[in-house]
Amino acid sequence: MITVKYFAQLRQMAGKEEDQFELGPQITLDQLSDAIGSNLPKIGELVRDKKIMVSVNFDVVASDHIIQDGDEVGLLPPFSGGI
Amino acid sequence: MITVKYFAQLRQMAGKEEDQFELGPQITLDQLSDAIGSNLPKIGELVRDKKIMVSVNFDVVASDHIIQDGDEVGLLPPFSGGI
Amino acid sequence: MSTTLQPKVRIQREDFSVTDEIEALKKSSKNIGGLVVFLGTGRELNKGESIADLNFEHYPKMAEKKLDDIRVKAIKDFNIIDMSIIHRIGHIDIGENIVLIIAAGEHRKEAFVACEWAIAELKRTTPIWKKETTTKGEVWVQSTP
Amino acid sequence: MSTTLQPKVRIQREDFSVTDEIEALKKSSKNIGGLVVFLGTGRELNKGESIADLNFEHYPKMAEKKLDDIRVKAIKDFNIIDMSIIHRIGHIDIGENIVLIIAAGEHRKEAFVACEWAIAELKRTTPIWKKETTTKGEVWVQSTP
Repeated sequence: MITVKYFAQLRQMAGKEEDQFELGPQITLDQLSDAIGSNLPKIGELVRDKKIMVSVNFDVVASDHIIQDGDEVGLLPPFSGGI
Repeated sequence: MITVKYFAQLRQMAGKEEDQFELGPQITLDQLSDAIGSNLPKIGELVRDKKIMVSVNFDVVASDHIIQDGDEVGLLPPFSGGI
Repeated sequence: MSTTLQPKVRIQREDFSVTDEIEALKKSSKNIGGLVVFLGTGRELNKGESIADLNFEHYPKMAEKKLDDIRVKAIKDFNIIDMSIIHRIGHIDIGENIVLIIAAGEHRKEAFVACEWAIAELKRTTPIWKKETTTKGEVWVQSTP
Repeated sequence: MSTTLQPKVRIQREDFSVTDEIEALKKSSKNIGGLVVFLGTGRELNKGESIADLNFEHYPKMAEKKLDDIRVKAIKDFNIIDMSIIHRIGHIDIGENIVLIIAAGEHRKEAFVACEWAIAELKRTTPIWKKETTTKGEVWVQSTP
């Protein structure tokens, strides 16, 4: 199972804080974006088009990263901490 | 009358905080160093050799500055404020 | 002064005391000669818009991890003695404290460099998001340099 | 928090509270977004010598005048909103506060530049002298960069 977390405006768009998907032992980010997009097409598109950063297990990853079963994926709008 | 103030190591060398001199309406720094040196030869020499900074009325002055009667002269060892 | 020993990197809802955090950091070494502090506070205006209030949210675990990374790298790369980083989340009023970074060094130069680097790095790497409430409504702020 | 309104440039024997000084400066404007603080403290070692205590003296009137000049020039030249400068004199123990400079700006960059400039300028222009007591006796410290 892969957990996907939504933050800030993505959380508001999704209307929820996270989703969980059963997608096999290893998947690509494109495959994950399709799974997300089946219920949340706009967010799926943002991920597929690399418009937002993606973290896997608390580190930002490149778009060719292979996601393992059990990973936690974060969908991260541009940061605006500090001031 | 001209007031001369001694600070830090100069105050310790002089054994006092200040001196007062009656030296006429206008004098040069060399004339003042002679007056100081008559009682405190080492300090007079430091002033004459431009080894220490001199302030007149709370601003540092160049060595050709003319001192007026009534001025307050500060003899200033290298500063070490802050940390 | 607070007597509880708190971690040097924290994300928390409640306000912090700059004095208490400085005193806690001073305990790291008797050889601290210069501390440089950055304190970010809630401004009333952003690009001409009047802000009623701010709300911050973070990605738990990842945000703390990134702040820890910044602290460790700052101590190593800039030769400072220690660093604290605290960021508040939740509702924040105008004028309130948002973020605190303290760099403690033997001398001031490395502390200035480390502190300025750390706040830039926080903005770049740490998953924290700001929502501003203005007269026009709520806006999730895009990153600013 | 102190309720007395104190001048923003001071030379004093007693300690100061960094938090109180920050809160006092915040009152200058609701548009402060970043404050950069430099706090100098008494180190235990200087060039390998163990220091027992420090003693600072100043040239009254001239030192205050120079600090005022630094504050006015920093606000004007670096486009910051406000600045406080406090320097202690008299006996200071290891670990105690010596000097505090706070630069408050709309944004952080100008506050960093102004604060770092102000402490360098203080060391260069302000008639304050430090005497260190070490195991070898008393030494009037020569300027250091």
